[in-house]
Amino acid sequence: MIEWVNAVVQGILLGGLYALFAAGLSLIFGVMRLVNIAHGDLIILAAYLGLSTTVLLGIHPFVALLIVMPAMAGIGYVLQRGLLNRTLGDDILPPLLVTFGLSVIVQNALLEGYTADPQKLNAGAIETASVAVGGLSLGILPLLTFGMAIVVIAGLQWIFYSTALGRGFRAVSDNQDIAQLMGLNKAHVFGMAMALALAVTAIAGILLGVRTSFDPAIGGGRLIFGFEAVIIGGLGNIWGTLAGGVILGVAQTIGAKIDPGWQVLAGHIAFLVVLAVRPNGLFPRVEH
Amino acid sequence: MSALLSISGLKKSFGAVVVADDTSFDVAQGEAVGILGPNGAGKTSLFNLITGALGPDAGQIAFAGQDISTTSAARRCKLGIARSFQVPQPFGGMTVFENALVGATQGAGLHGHEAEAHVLAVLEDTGLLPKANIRAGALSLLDRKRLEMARALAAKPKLLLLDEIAGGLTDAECIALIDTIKRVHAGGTTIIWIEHVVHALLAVVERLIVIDFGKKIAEGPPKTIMDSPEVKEIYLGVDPDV
Amino acid sequence: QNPTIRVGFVTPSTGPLAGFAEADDYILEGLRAKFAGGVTNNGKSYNIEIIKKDSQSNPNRAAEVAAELILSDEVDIITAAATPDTTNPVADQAEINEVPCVTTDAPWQPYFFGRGGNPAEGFRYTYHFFWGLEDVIANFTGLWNDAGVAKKVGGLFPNDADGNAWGDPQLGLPGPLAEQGFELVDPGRFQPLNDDFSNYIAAFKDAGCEIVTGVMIPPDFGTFWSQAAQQGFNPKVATIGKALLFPSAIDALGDRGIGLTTEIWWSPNHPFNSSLTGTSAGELASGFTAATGRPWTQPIGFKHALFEVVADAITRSEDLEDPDANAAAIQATNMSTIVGDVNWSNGPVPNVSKTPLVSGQWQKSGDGVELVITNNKHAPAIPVGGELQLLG
Amino acid sequence: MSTPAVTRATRASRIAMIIAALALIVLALAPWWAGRADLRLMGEIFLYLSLACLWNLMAGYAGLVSVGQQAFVGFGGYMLFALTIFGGLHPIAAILLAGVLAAALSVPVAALIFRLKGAYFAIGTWVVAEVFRLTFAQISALGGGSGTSLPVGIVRSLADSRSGREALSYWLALGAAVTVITCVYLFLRSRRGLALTAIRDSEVAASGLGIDIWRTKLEVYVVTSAFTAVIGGLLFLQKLRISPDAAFSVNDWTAFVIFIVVIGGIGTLEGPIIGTILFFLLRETLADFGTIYLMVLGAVAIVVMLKAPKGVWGLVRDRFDLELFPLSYRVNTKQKGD
Amino acid sequence: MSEPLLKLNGLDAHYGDFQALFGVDLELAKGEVIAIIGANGAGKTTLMRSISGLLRNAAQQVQFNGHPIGALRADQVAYAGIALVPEGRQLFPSLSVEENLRLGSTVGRAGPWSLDAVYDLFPILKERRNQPSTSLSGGQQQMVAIGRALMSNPDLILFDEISLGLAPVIIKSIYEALPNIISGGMTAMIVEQDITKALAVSSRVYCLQEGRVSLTGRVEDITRDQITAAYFGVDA
Ligand SMILES: Nc1ncnc2c1ncn2[C@@H]1O[C@H](COP(=O)(O)OP(=O)(O)OP(=O)(O)O)[C@@H](O)[C@H]1O
Ligand SMILES: Nc1ncnc2c1ncn2[C@@H]1O[C@H](COP(=O)(O)OP(=O)(O)OP(=O)(O)O)[C@@H](O)[C@H]1O
Ligand SMILES: [Mg+2]
Ligand SMILES: [Mg+2]
Repeated sequence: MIEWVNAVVQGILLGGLYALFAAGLSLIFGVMRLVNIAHGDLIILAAYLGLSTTVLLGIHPFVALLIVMPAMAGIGYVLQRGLLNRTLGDDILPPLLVTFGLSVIVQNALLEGYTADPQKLNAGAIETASVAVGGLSLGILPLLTFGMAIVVIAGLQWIFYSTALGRGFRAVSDNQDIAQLMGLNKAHVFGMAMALALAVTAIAGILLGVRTSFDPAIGGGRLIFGFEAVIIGGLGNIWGTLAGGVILGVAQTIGAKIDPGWQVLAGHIAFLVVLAVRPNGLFPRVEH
Repeated sequence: MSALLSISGLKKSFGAVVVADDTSFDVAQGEAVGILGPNGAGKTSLFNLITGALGPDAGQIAFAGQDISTTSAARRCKLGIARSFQVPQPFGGMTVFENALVGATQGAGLHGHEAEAHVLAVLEDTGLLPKANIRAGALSLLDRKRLEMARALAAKPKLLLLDEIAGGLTDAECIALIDTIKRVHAGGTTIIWIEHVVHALLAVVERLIVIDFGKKIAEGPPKTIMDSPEVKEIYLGVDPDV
Repeated sequence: QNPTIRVGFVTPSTGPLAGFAEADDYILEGLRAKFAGGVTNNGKSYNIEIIKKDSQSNPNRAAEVAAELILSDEVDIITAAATPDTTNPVADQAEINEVPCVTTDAPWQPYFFGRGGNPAEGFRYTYHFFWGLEDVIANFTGLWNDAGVAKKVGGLFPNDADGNAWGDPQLGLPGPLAEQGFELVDPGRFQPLNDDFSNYIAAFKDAGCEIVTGVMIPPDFGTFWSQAAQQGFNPKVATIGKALLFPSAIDALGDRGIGLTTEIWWSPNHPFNSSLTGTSAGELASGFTAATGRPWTQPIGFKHALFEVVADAITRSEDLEDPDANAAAIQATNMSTIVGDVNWSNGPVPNVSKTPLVSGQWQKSGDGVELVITNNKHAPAIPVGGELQLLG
Repeated sequence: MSTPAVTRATRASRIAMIIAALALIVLALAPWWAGRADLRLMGEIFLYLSLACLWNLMAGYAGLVSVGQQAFVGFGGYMLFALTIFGGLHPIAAILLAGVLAAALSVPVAALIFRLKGAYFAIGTWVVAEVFRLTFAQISALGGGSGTSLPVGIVRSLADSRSGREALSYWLALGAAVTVITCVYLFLRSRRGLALTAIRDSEVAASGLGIDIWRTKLEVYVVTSAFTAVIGGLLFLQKLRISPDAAFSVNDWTAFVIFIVVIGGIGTLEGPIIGTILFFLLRETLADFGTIYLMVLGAVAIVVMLKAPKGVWGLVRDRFDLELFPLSYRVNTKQKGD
Repeated sequence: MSEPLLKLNGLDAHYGDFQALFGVDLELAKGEVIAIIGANGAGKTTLMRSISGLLRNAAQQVQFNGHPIGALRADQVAYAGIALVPEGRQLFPSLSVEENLRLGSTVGRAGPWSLDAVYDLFPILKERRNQPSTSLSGGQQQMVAIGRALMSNPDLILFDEISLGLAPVIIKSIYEALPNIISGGMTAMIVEQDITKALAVSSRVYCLQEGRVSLTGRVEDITRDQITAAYFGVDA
């Protein structure tokens, strides 16, 4: 019994990480319907930026966030205005192909710059610390990750629903033309959305890098989990994305409990089952 | 004589917007019926319900004695219902000829030369033959509307639904259009026509139905309807005495 | 002008396996210098041209470039190294296209049985030298016996070529471990790049394992190792194949990399010399460090040995124009290389020649870490460098 | 007045057909004039060309933007291995049977993923392909995650001599490409093809004109899946070794194929042909540069998408109003000299 | 007459291959209200979209306050002082009533219109301020759309079919509010199918037919028959 509880709890915590992978995707998917194939590689890019900062400045990875987050946000803004804005439209192919190209470029540039050696961010004792809760031993780091996911999602929720910027996001995603009429420059609004998304990516990247080793090639595997969490949760619903991440995480740990070979498979199957029952995800934003 | 199209208790709403409010009426084989109503009254939605582009919330639609309320749009076309779209929906990447050929081969189920000959005849009839090789995406609005009708006719319908095809025509063009529709009608095709260009409508139809907020508010011979003060007020939006 | 013998070389220069190819350029440079004067065969001098192609760590691509080497570069001999994912596709192409092939850096069982090899027949053109799972097992159990801890072993085997071979009930670890009185807890095969090992950890804790073993890629081990600590699982010995080969991987683990144990196929302390250059293992390793500023890694020796074998076969072939003669020359190899003896006449199965294997531990040395040989029972010629220390 | 005539072929298309026929004869004779390497490369090109044409049919005509076609490439590959090793079938029979099985399998898959639209559909197909990959990774008889090789005996059953095998393998690839292009062409020329093109341009109008959209797309999906599996079988007959990662590689079997179709010109028959040629030109000149090659590929994808969203053939067609495959109809009304 | 506030010089507009406007010339003086009429598809909406920047043109084709604005983006045009009440209301469904209104003040121009002023004009909106905008009736939505445009304190306000799809009684109330809005010296351009209503509030009229101006003049100088002719191209 306790093993199953353990599996579920660990799954929930794992879901926090997936929700972090997905939060940025969810934001840009929700605001501009952009399917960003490069998202996984951008997470890894953030991890490498974290690595360089920690190595160069000798600071703790969490402190490095103060540098990596603005850096990623800047990259996001430039990327969106310089490149991705030109691919937006009804056709999903241009963004798909352009972000695929971007993904290949980021991945190989990282390979050139950092080689394929696995790297890890060293966060010190926190990595292995744990607390005992009712017979379960829970890692501080996964708890922190989950807490971070909640904070990030609550933060995005706040920005989205209680600030002028968020009003701009929602307006532009509802109707680009009319939002333009209100004086919102959609290119800038999209740039801000991508900046915010990549700032979140920075958090995801650093936490990933602390949790496990990374190399330039592992982005793709993270991407699909992110997409699944977004879609399970429902397009444009940020709390739904957290729920999606948790469902994915729990499905994986339960699957692994039955047979480790089914871990990832169980996550995918949970995704397909959700879609078979609710093609728009569990909590889709109410459509007009 | 039994009705070709029989609608009873049809209901449909989008949230708070009611587009069909317990609508019932019959259209007899060979009849030509006009539909009037203010913008947003639910006229186009009614066509969408009849053709199957929309599913009703309640009520029945029967065609040629068969209940088609849940039949797919494609099937309904094959049974003999074809329409023109108010906002033209040309197959933009195809030529005018190919657009109409879709109607002939898919809707009417014609093959090979038979289909081509039928399409040429329809294009001739609707005055589009000179533009047969032009990409539909490059047509002007008027030609797009003509194409809407041509495509519907190419499907050899028993019931033809026309949605605002006369708007913006010059006098001569309008007369030609009326001519064409009369010919189609004389050929035995049943017609329901939504039109704001009332004089064109009156030249063809034998009966008028007026709807507002999804409700049928008047039905009868054109003359009676047009003279009714209620219709003048609601539809023409002018005081009856102007 | 001397005629040229072309040697193809498929290696994962990029991708997750790129660590294995780190020393390629250094080794090839040395060899090209050596081969500059030509190699003599039947009294005639030949140039050797080595054509390197990148497999991108992708078995598909490995097969593709192997085919390219064979068909468009028309190589006379093809070579490949680094895990069954690289060696097997290349060997398969060679076998079917009838080109002699020498490979290394992959345990022989996944190489031989993974390619559907039949011990009664063997292969006609493809040859492999490395150690096998029986060596890993003997070394690992040797280590564990030295450690004197409870004989309960948690097994971490991924669902990849190596993991399936190591975990195979007949050919892999389970049988021999049972015979030697170890109880193996093996929850099953995980997909590589796993995010969560909670279930393994729970199972190992439940069974009271004091040893963990397996064969994993570094990211997976990193994830497992932190989660184990978080979830209160602290084995006394952790002996893992593949993940702990490279100093960079250990560096990435920080302090928790100290004390981990692994198999050692080659080290600067191996008492062997190159048949080509006469360099000793130590000289080769320090040469690499001097040239690149990076610490030595195990594949260096094997990469060098690969070309020792090829060069040796070229000198002995009866007719360098004839693939069958070249294959026969490889088959007849009997030489000492920088990784030990290579001789295909006394392998466990046809086409396989075994090299010695020892095991050891990553220990602190100054402010870095160093891989120290602690158990040499199965290759006593290789000196031990220290004693096994228990974890934590 | 004489009745106008309806024709489909144009001068350009007739010339193109003659050139194509001649080229085909030359290509069919390749085993006698080309080297082994060229033969193999051309074989691979033909197989990629086939994949590109099939993906183009789905995405460019039926609007089904799938990033999961590797599911069927891998399935076809695995069926080749399973049916020859365990079923004792001749490889060619196994590949054909793989196509049939893929068609059967694609129906329930379609029932699931056709519920999704646009980007959801794309990601759904990707997940399905991952499910295929992970499922095949669980089948230990086929080597699980490590994969398996095609026994030499089975390869030899194709032909006794090496050159015989190479020629056969080449002809199979050429035959596959010719079959796929011909089938796609004939399909698009048929009433069904007209229906499919109509769906691409306007689904509402298409269904109003009697086209069953769901069924038409399903047909395309099933047929494409079957062909894709056959191509997958042929690809792995060349590679001789299969593993889940190789068989279900999203990069190799879908991303590159999308790249080919989009740079060539999606929604045209000519596009995939041009795209395949460009892709292989790039690959053959740059592949030895490893990371640089891939970065260039990424950059080309981005630049083409931004500068010529309709691809290279789109540029050519807009400029010269060319059509090499006569799909469209021309009405010739100029009977009298006006 | 002083320099017109808005001047169109041979404005052309295209949707891809399709040309929707052909050389439209138009002038609008400060404080003036004009009506644009025409049949379905005549190009009225297109004209509004061109002025407001949703369709980009050559810079000189649209002049505002003497500046060429034809090539500006819609958000830049909004900052310059032009607001559009779009056809079919087009509120932002994810925003509440008040958020929709607030969005209107993004450009931050100074002037008489504020949230309170709009609530004074349409008191019902104050009651519904926190509701999702889609839950309002069509007429109330139209009020939000008008309020949203006013919030930017524009120099020129464009109304596209404000009575479209509204019940007569609601149309009546909107038209009752209209003089309050434009009496403050605001310049306005009204597109309206209902000719009577349009003419009642404007001083001059332009009639479009198939993308061309087919009739223009002062309201009092134009006869019904002229309008019908210009509308349909028929000599009635
Ligand atoms: N798919 C839909 N979703 C939500 N609302 C809709 C939808 N289709 C139509 N409506 C609404 O239903 C109402 C009736 O629309 P419909 O198109 O039937 O009007 P109509 O009578 O044809 O008007 P017009 O004369 O302007 O063409 C309108 O308010 C419209 O906004
Ligand atoms: N996005 C578009 N793409 C292509 N053509 C368009 C587009 N929008 C409008 N059109 C065409 O431009 C022409 C003018 O349209 P516009 O909407 O300006 O007319 P309107 O006078 O506002 O008509 P209505 O009274 O129906 O609102 C029409 O022929 C229409 O079909
Ligand atoms: Mg309508
Ligand atoms: Mg309009």
